[in-house]
Amino acid sequence: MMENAWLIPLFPLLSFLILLLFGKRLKKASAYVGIIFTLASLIFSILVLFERFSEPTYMTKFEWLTIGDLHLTAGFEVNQLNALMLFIVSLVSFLVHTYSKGYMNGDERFPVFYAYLGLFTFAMLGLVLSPNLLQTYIFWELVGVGSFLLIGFYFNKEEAKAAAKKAFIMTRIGDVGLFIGMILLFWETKSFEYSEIFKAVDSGAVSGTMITLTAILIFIGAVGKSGQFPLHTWLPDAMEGPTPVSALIHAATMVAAGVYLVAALFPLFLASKTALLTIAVIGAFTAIFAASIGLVQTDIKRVLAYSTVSQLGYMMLALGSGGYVAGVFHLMTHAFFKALLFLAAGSVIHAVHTQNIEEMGGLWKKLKLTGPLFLIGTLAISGVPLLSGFFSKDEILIAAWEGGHPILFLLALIAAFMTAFYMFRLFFMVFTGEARSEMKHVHESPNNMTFPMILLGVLAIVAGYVNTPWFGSFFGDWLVDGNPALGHGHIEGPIWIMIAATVVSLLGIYVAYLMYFKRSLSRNWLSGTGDTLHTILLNKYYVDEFYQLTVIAFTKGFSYFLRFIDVFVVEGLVKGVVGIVQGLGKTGSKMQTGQVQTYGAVAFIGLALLAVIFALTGGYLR
Amino acid sequence: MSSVPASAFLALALILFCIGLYGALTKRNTVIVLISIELMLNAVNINLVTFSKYGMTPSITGQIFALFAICVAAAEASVGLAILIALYRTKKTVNIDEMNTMKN
Amino acid sequence: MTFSGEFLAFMGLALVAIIGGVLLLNLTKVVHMVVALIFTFVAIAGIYVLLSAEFIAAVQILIYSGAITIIMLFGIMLTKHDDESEPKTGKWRKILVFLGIVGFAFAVYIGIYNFNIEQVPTTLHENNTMQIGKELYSKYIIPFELTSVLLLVALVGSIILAKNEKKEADSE
Amino acid sequence: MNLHSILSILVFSPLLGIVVLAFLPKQSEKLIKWVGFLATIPALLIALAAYLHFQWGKDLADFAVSKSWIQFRGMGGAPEPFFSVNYELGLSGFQLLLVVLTAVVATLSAIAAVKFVKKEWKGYFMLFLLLEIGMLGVFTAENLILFFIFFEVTLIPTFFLIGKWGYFEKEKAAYSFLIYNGLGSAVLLIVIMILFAKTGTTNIEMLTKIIADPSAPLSGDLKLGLLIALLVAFGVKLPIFPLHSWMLKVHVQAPPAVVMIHSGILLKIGAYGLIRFGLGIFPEQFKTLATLLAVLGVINLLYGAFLAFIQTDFKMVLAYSSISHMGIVLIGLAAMNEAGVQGAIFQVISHGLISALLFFLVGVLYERTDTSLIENLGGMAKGMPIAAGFLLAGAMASLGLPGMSGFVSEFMAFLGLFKELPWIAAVGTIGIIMTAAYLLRAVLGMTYGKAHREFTGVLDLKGVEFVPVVVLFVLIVLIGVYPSVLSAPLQTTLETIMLGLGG
Repeated sequence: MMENAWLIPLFPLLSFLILLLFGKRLKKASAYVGIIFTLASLIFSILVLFERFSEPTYMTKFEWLTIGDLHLTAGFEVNQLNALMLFIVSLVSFLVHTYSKGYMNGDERFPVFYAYLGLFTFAMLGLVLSPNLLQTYIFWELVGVGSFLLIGFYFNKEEAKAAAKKAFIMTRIGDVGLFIGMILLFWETKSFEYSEIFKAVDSGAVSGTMITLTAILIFIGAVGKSGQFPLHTWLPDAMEGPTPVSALIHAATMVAAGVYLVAALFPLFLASKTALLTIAVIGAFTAIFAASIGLVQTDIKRVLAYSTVSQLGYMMLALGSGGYVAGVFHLMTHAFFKALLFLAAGSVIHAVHTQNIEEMGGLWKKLKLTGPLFLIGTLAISGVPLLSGFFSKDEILIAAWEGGHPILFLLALIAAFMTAFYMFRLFFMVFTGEARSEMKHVHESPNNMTFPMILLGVLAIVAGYVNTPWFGSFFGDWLVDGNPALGHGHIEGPIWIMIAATVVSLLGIYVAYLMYFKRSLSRNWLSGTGDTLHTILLNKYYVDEFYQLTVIAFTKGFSYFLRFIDVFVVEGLVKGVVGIVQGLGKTGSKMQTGQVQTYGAVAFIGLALLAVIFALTGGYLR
Repeated sequence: MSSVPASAFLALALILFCIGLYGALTKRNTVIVLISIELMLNAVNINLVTFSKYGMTPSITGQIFALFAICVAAAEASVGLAILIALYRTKKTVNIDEMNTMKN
Repeated sequence: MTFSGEFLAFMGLALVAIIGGVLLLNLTKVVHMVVALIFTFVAIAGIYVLLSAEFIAAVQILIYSGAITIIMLFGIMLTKHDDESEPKTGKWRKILVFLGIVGFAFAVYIGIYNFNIEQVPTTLHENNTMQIGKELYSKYIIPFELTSVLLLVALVGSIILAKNEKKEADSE
Repeated sequence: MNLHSILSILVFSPLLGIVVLAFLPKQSEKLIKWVGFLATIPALLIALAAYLHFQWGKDLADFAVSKSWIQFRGMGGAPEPFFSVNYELGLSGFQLLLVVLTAVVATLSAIAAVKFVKKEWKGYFMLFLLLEIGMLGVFTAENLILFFIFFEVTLIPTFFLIGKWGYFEKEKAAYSFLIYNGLGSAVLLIVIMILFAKTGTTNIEMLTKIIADPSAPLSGDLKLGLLIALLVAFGVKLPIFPLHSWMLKVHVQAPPAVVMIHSGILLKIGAYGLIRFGLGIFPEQFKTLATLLAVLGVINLLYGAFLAFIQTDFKMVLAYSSISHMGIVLIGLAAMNEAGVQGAIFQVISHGLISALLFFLVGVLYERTDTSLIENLGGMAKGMPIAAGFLLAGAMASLGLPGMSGFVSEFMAFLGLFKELPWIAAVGTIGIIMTAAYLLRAVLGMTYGKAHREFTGVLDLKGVEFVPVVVLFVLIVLIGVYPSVLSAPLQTTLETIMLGLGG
């Protein structure tokens, strides 16, 4: 089965092509095309995953491009991480395909939507199958395009257009980091292939500074894709896209690609303490930074988006602290519960046609299925014991502590508190209390929307049990099998960390309960401490404004400066030359007196000049 | 054999040619310009005859060419003068400054 | 260089020719200029003799000193010459042309200076006219005939050009 | 058929069309269009056959033809007693690719002309076919003099095509095209003549050998001077900053069918010349100029990108993007290693295809809406989704999206330069970001957003318009997905160049 893993990405590609060419004729049937092909991918992925449990890594390659003596290859590789990612991506993609059939019903560009989804799924699956950096980069960019197209799906909305553009350009900034890092690494190791790179790094053929440099550059790529600080601003804006897209791309798969990349290149990062520390610091900072913004947002999807950024920061923190398993584990559980949250949010939006949580409320009774499912997701992300998020978050905290970063550990703990708080704030505001605006025709979503949510809800509960301190760390052991460098499947940590994590999250829930359910604590408790803080948070620390005033203003200014040069200096030079030539011409025409004698004299003087030069130089250019 | 070297004749021809040229390019009187051109032709003839005697392969051909040149010069002088007179008839002057119909 | 008779003759003739040329440039009256030119032409005929080209020398005197000079004199007489009021050529032009000529002369002189060919004994002076005649009527017969055509054309052309157009217009 | 005469047939096949057109009455519009289009087909078929010939493992040298043409005795000082100019055509892998590109783009441009040219088809197609002869000749000539003649043959028809069939300021554009390029070709002629006088040959292969020989009668300084002159001559064509202003006018004023040819192929003559003559004949001197070239390349790349960022006319955006993309060619060349040079060549071809595609779409848009201002076109995806989709796809290809040809070339060029001059390359990567920024700004500005006007009626691509768009797009994707279609023929060319560079 593994040797046929290359088929997995091809199914969605096929779906993309079919829908692009015949979408107009297929109309509603487009959904079935997409669903069937992704189902095929999912089945194959499951088969591959199960086969990978028992068999070693499979890899194959062929020559893709010849450059003189350099032979660049393409191919695919099925190792533990890849197999796991294949499963996650194809599962979420399949569920989102199913869900969208209901959610996008009635949109006139229904087939196009499915085509784009196919393209994205193809790229994402291709990304996780890549055995070398170049191929990774190729799919990395394609994933970006898929995301770009889907964010801008409602193309006649100005916000969607701006968000799509922003997403593409901001991730591209990160991609350039990856691009440079990749090329530098290539010239150091003479290969793009992961295995060759690790070999070269192990043998010490690459200097320490170079490892650090390339590792950080590659991490910049991950920063862009995974929405880490300071390139995070595109991710919340990306919520302009249809909600299923947010679930697929901006929660479960693409944004996790950054984490995946760091994980895939983990041996490289392990070789550089500085790079690891950078990752850990950025991860931790992003986690708390995004969580704090999430505290005050009022758009349901934006809250989830900031929570995604924050959770991705968690994963980065785990990887940066050397907790390979913790990072990947959280990546998996997060994929499930965040996809669930987004789909549930989508279901809510579908029902009430607004995204502003200030206008919602009291939906628990109206959405009998969505409500509990949303609660499951909220509990999971808050790290309430016995749900998947609890185990993976615990692993991360332990990894941070054991990695020797007490400050980062503390930040992560605070972020956990905030997460619990804002998630339950969201939950209480949406589902409890009284409706804060007129809401007509509120109804539960159709089956094809609830089915994916239920499946994800189940996974959000149970996915954690594959790797727990109590029932064995089967998952972690398998993940690091054959790669001792990646660390242990499970890191033993002091028991108080688990207790602390639990207490913190429960505390967060309790505060949210007081403020938004019982209303015994003033809702303006935060703003009470100072309007300034609230304003700053509401404006996302003014990062966008900062970019607007610095980078974009600079670019524009520089462009206008260059245009000034183009119009006045370059054109001016040309005009000057033209003027000189015209002047010469005028002088020349004045000299045309019409007198043969003058002409003869001038011609003769010219001849004499030539003759003298000839006589003096011998007439041959030396 | 001869005490006068070929280069002496050539130098003489050069000097005459230069005089003719100077006259042709600076004189205002059209007749003098024509005369100067004759002088230049004469200088060329000296060269032809000189090479006929002192050239790499001396032969009578040089002299024959000189004859032809004289012939052409005679024709040129007659036609040139005819043009001059025709012009004079219309412009009433032989001043070369006035002969600038090439300008327009 | 020995002061042989030939050399003296050359020097004398050359001097006359050059002086004639210089006078041509510097005299003010047109007729005087033509007279100076005759000296030059005759001197050149002498040079031809020195170069063992007796026939050419004869032709030179006949055509140049005789025919062409006469034509020129006719030309001068047929046109009006106001020597005094003639505008002088611009000073700069003269200087420039002079410099150009000096440069040109210098360049050519270098060529002449480097010109060095072994002298080969010739038989040009023996029956010079006969040699010319033989060549002219055998090897160069076609150019010779063409020359006659040229002269004819020149003749006809001159007549047509010089003919009074007014009369022609009147007669028609 | 004799293989040796095939190249001549290839180059001069459009002549048949010119002759036929000459006898057609001016009014028979349909017939003229058909003849004009069909006359480009033989060259296309032969070019494709030659490509298949290569792919079947046969030698491209089979096509070489050499006929004695002009001969005269040498002047003093030259080493050879005879100067001879032969009629020599040939194909290497590089040339083969360019010939195929030319044939393809020319045929597609003929289709575009059938659609977009509104007057005097007879004159248009005759000039157009003459231009094609020139382009094919430029890429097959094995002799500098012959090259120069064909080079000039491309100038004159282009001048008239711009000056007669262009937009409002067409005359000005045509003149600045002619003057700039005329000056460039004058410089080129000087270089050719000096080389000819010094070595007695203009055969490119022989020249390369003679100049590589240290006992050649050319001092190092002279060679450097000649190379700089070549850089100027082809820099005008490419164009290299600051010799670019003519090209903006041409791109804006010329009719779209001509710009397809111009941006797709004529600009590539500059790159071709730099690679073939600059890098091929003066490898040693090229090395000394490598850093300068890299800096120029980065300047081109960034200058074009930043200026494209603030343009309001989409044609201007594309014009500046051409400048920017030609910077990548320079960057690749400056790397002077296999990856860089191959990247440069890839960029030449890929940009040829992409800009042809984009300008065709501009032509379509202009025909429907009478504007190419970004602002006026906002939201056109509503009315013409297919055109908008291809426009977006073209922009993606242009900004170097993997899976399309632009990426492969960009990647290789930077791969090469990072090995040699990593700092300059690092500055250059800003260009990658800027490319994305300006292209998205322009294309999204046109396609996305609220529609500023009614796009009513049948506006979208239809009928024969699909042919150029689809063919070009398929080629772009093909190269992007499987670059070996290009890289295989290039390997021998690369080896030769690398041999010249001494490694």
